[in-house]
Amino acid sequence: MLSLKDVHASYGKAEALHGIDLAITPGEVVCLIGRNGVGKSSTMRSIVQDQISVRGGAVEFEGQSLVGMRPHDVIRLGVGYVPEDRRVFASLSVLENLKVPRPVRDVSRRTWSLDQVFELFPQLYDYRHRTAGVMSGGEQQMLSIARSLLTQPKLLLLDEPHEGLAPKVAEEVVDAIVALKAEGVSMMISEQALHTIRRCADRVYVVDRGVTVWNGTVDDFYANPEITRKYLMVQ
Amino acid sequence: MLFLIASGLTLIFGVSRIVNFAHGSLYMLGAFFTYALVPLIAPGTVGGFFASVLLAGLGVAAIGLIFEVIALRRVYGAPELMQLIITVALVLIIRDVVRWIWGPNSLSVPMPDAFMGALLIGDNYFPIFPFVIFGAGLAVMLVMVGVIRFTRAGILLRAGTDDRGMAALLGVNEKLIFSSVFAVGALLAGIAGGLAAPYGDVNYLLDTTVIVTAFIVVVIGGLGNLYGAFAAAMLVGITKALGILYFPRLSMVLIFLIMAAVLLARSLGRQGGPSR
Amino acid sequence: MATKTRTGVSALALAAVLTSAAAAEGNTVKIGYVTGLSGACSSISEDGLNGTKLAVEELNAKGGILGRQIELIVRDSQTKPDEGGKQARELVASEGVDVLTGVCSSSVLLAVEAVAAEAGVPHYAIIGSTQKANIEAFQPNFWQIQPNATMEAFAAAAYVAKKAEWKRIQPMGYDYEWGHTSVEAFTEHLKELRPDIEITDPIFVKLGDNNMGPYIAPALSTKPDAIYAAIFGGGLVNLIKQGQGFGLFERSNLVTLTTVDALQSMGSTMPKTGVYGIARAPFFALPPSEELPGFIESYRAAYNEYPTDWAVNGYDGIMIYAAAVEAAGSTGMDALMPKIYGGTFDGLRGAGLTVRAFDGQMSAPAYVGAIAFGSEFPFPTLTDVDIVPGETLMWSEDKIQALRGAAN
Amino acid sequence: MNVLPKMTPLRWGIAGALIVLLELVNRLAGVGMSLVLTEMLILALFASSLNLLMSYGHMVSFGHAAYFGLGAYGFTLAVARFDVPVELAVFIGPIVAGLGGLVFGALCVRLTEIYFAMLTLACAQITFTVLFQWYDFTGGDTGITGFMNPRFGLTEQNFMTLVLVVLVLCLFAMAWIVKSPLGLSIRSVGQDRWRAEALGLAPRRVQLTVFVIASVFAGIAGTLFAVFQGSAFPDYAGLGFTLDALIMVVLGGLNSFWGGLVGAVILVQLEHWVLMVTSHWELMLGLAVLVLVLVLPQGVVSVAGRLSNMLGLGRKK
Amino acid sequence: MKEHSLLSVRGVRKTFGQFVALNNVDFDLPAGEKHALIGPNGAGKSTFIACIAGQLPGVEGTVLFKGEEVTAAAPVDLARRGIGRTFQISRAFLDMSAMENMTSAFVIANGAWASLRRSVLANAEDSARSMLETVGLGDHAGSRVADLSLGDRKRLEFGMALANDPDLLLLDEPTAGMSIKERHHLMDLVAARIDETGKTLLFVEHDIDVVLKIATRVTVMVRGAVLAAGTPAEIAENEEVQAVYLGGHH
Repeated sequence: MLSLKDVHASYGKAEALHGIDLAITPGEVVCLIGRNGVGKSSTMRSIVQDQISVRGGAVEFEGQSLVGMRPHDVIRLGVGYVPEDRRVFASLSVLENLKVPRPVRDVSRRTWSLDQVFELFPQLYDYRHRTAGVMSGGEQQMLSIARSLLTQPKLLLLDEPHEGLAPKVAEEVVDAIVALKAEGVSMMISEQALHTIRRCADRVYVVDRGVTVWNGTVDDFYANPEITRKYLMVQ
Repeated sequence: MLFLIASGLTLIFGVSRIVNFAHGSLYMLGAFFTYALVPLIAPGTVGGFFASVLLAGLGVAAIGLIFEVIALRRVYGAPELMQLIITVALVLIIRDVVRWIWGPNSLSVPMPDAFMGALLIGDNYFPIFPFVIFGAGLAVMLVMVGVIRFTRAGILLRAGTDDRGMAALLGVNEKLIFSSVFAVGALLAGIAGGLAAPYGDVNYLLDTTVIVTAFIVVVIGGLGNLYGAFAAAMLVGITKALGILYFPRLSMVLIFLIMAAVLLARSLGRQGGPSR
Repeated sequence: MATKTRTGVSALALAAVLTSAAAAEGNTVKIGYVTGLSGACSSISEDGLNGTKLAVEELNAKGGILGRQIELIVRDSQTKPDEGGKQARELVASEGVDVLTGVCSSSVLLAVEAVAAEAGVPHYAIIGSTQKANIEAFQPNFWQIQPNATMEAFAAAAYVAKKAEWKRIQPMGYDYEWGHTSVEAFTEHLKELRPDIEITDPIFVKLGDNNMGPYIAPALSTKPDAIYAAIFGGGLVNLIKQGQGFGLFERSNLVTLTTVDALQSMGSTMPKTGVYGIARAPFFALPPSEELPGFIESYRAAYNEYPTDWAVNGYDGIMIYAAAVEAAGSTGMDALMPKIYGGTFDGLRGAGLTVRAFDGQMSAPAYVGAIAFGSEFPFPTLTDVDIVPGETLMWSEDKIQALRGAAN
Repeated sequence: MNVLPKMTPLRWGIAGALIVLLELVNRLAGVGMSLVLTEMLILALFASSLNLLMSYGHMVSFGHAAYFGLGAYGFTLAVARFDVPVELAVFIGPIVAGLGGLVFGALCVRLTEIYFAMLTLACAQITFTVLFQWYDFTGGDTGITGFMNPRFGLTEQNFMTLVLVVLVLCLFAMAWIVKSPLGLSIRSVGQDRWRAEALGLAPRRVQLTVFVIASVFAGIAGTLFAVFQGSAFPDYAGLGFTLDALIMVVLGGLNSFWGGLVGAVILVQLEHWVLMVTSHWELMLGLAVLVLVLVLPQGVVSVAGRLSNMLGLGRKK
Repeated sequence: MKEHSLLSVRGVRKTFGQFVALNNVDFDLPAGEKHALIGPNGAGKSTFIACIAGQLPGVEGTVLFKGEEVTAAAPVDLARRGIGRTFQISRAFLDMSAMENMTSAFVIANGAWASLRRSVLANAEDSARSMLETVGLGDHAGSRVADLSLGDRKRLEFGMALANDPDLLLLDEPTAGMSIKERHHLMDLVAARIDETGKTLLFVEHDIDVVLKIATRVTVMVRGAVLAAGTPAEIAENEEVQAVYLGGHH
């Protein structure tokens, strides 16, 4: 479905990715893990062509190269993206935020309607007339995910979905992710927190300093604690 | 009236960060188009007048759109100064072409007969036409606010003002937003020019007068802030009227001083370092 | 100009050097015409130029001046003084023009006059009429064939003074030099003529302000019997149009400058009563003469419109210049100026006009009357026109000298 | 790019040859051309002063004409109203412009980017309005004329030579400033004010300094212009002059020492020749600007740079 | 110990709207330390640095430097008092050469920013040249910064921060975006300079290897507060710290 081969990417002159390899098959949930600053967000951005430029390697989605595309065209191909800082439209209401993505047209995909999204995130329905900017971080995160679902993605990229959230709220976000997985949504999630991975991931990629250094199933990951020690712990 | 012009300018700035020097020229084009259309569409009637103004506005919007696609679109990545110079070039082009077509004379657009007179309240005369302009301006503004508040186009526009990049990451074509915003800005300028045309004279130098005032309003209201523009338009209008009464020689200086003061006052609240 | 010809490489000048001193003045009489074809002055400038062209054609058809053909060299000042000064300087330096004229706006006029005076080239005004050109900036290369701001204001004051029923007057003017001069002169003269009339504080209108409402309302609040407005062009159109909304013409009267172009552009939107106009040279009210009908006819044939005041003055300007040159037998300033200041001239605007040597002002008449709609023309005209002789409108030499002393 | 190009002997030669060429044209092509050249050189100085502000200080002003106008009026008023001898008054013009720059600059540097530009616009409009309306002192819209012999009474050619000398001296002074420690500070703040701040440099003070310097040079240009015209008008401080200078800098090439100069040469010559062909000068100028900006967004100087690189005359990086 | 602190922070609090970025942070930094700040994204490390560096308005609490209150001081003032810093994103002057960058730092450090004299420039250039050598950029003196690699830029900035011989050096993620080799190269250089001059270093760093290698002391921040502080070894053993890094929540 999505594959990255030896991707090198940079912001201006500063290279942030030095060789990322990964692949996702339909229906799969993949976690990218690694300490902060190792290139997880940059990997996501190099897929949606946001702010970063891919200088080498291949980024393909359903056989089509994404390199050099305009972001909105990538999104329209079916890649949903929830950026790490959420970026809700602060002056718009919740409902208005949800109306920014284009209305459903393509009937060939699994589509989401507004009602379905509200079913998934009931609080959003309760707050639908609130201004997004004054909502809590968790609510904003829900909104940001809901908004991306309405771009009717075949694959959803979630960048650190519960960064900076209170534990209880973060748990709710994870619940939502699990629910999405149950709906059969393919996802790529960047993570720092191990316990999320256990709840929803199928496979794991470990990123360190701009390079994918390990990949395997969740079970393999937990079977190899030295990976955790080497790439994630403070040691 | 001032608000209509300023709102178009502020919209364009809000979304595309372009300081559009040609906005006054678009206003002027609206006035000239109206001049050309009024005799053709049911002359003298109220309906004919408004129809002419609307058509003129649409014509200006079309020209704005063409300009955006041909020229401005190519320089969105370039320094702001490039965009600015390009709009200055447009000012020169429009002014010369208008003079070419309509000549240098002051032209006069007839008012619809129904709006000619005045209301007599007690001893005071209140001319009808300014109320008509105000009413029509208000109507256009209400429609605008309606569109901006309640339609998807309006939502996209506001989303674009908030965070252009994110809108693109939700599958919205940025260029389409830019083009439509520029067209809408031009439409507003054109309608404003058309509505005001019968009240004063129409000549090819309207552009400069209008643009400076529009800048003042937009700056006082806060660049990119629609409601601010409305409040500022009122403030400037009232200041001008009062200034004429009490400090006839200083009214313009007064307005620029307000502008300077607003800018400086705002800067006090906006200090700080780099974001990271 | 002979002393200043430095055209260098042009064949013309070469020929001149090779032949005689008499021919050094060139084969043509060159008229340098600097006018605001673009910018605020453009409509007036075009009319003035049309009149001038007509006169040049007529003279050339008759053999020119002193047997030399006239060459009209037109430059656009863009109604900017620096640009006007530059164009004038180039005309003098590269073209070696014999005379400069055509300027519309006051500031450009002064800039051009500065150049002309320095270069020793005669210069006359046909449109721009600032007091300064007669007073502090006056140089003996200059004359002005149209009534200046003071004279028009005096004419207006004289007219107002005759309206015995008017007791209170509100003056109004453009907020720049000309407007202020006009309002002051009007007030001063009216006070002399009718000490009983109350003249309220003047109101000044910002140049280029389209919205007259904020000025009209306070002007009417003093309940004047008439408003004197030193306002022209687009501003006047605005004043009259917007004034109707305030009931200006039911509640009061308006005395203002109404040149033919203003009457034309107002057309049917001009109120039927209550407007009194001062004109500089309205073709329909000019004294009957041999040339007048022919002029109007050929003007209409050439430009498909009636000649405006500016056109008449453009035409008269050239004719007066031609007459003076013929009398002097030379285009040189030393020979010409005594004939200008000493001669009497006949023009479309009347016979026996003279130019005063100490301020270069021609005793041009002013025309004042009430606006009326007739069937003869497709636009309103003036009726019962008083032709006020220029002599009665001009400040005395003493007064001019006193003003000069004060200015310096 | 931003660095002042190093003056190799070859470049000195080219510069010298250009100056000689200008002087030759001045002497041989007739008085009309001398006048065009004089105007061109004065505007080149004015545009260069704006360029100093924009290319090195990275401050975009919408009101630079204010200081041109203040220079012209400072000189003119000193002569006409206070009977200051002309020789002394020529220094008063730039000083007045510098003081104006100090007062307005102190306000403007509190803001950045577009807000800075808008405030400079407001300041310039205030200047213009005051010049336009204060009849008793400034002569209002009809300005001040006839107070002296234009060009100090010099012939057109000699005056052009004088302006050329002043321009060259001013360019030397500007180059000196750019290369000095002060120039380094100016460029530092222009590039990144926070970085400069962290190094211990107060950005506003530097910005104010460059603002005043640019004002003084604009004032010198304004003074020369007043001498050239023998008059001063409020237009000198108007939006038109500002926009002309902006167009010149952008056309010539932002971020280049020669941008303003080249832009002035192009604009003035373009106007001179276009007006001989058509009266639609504004249309032609608008189209020319449009095309140039779209085709050469780096300005004309960049082409010259590329050409000279191709020809092996290139600067060393 | 507190009496000897070069930098002493008490109850610093900073909010952005409703978001509390720093919540009553107390912090002491004795002279001579090489102190690392670590923590997950959004922990407030950069905000903390910015607060000390005087770049944020509306900071509550007090910051003492050399015993003097500098809470509301402007960055310029801090620089003159002896705080040097680099930024997370490279903020060298891109359109100027490395030499010019370094020279400007010395011109400013010498208080000669407004000088017009060539001799002042020449002096600064001499100092700049030797500093460029020190940070290993001697060969790149004439290169535009925009053409330098990230690692070279960071070394340049480090050198620039040293120009006025600061007592405290603040480095905000000095190695972000660099390759492993470059990181160690840079931080070895930094550590060597600090040891040589006896000055004090406070730095934010993600690369744990680097932190463990360089730092003499480490503070861990989480959600705007200090979670733990200690020697690198202590921190590596601290279970709470591990939990933060691995589980995110506790």
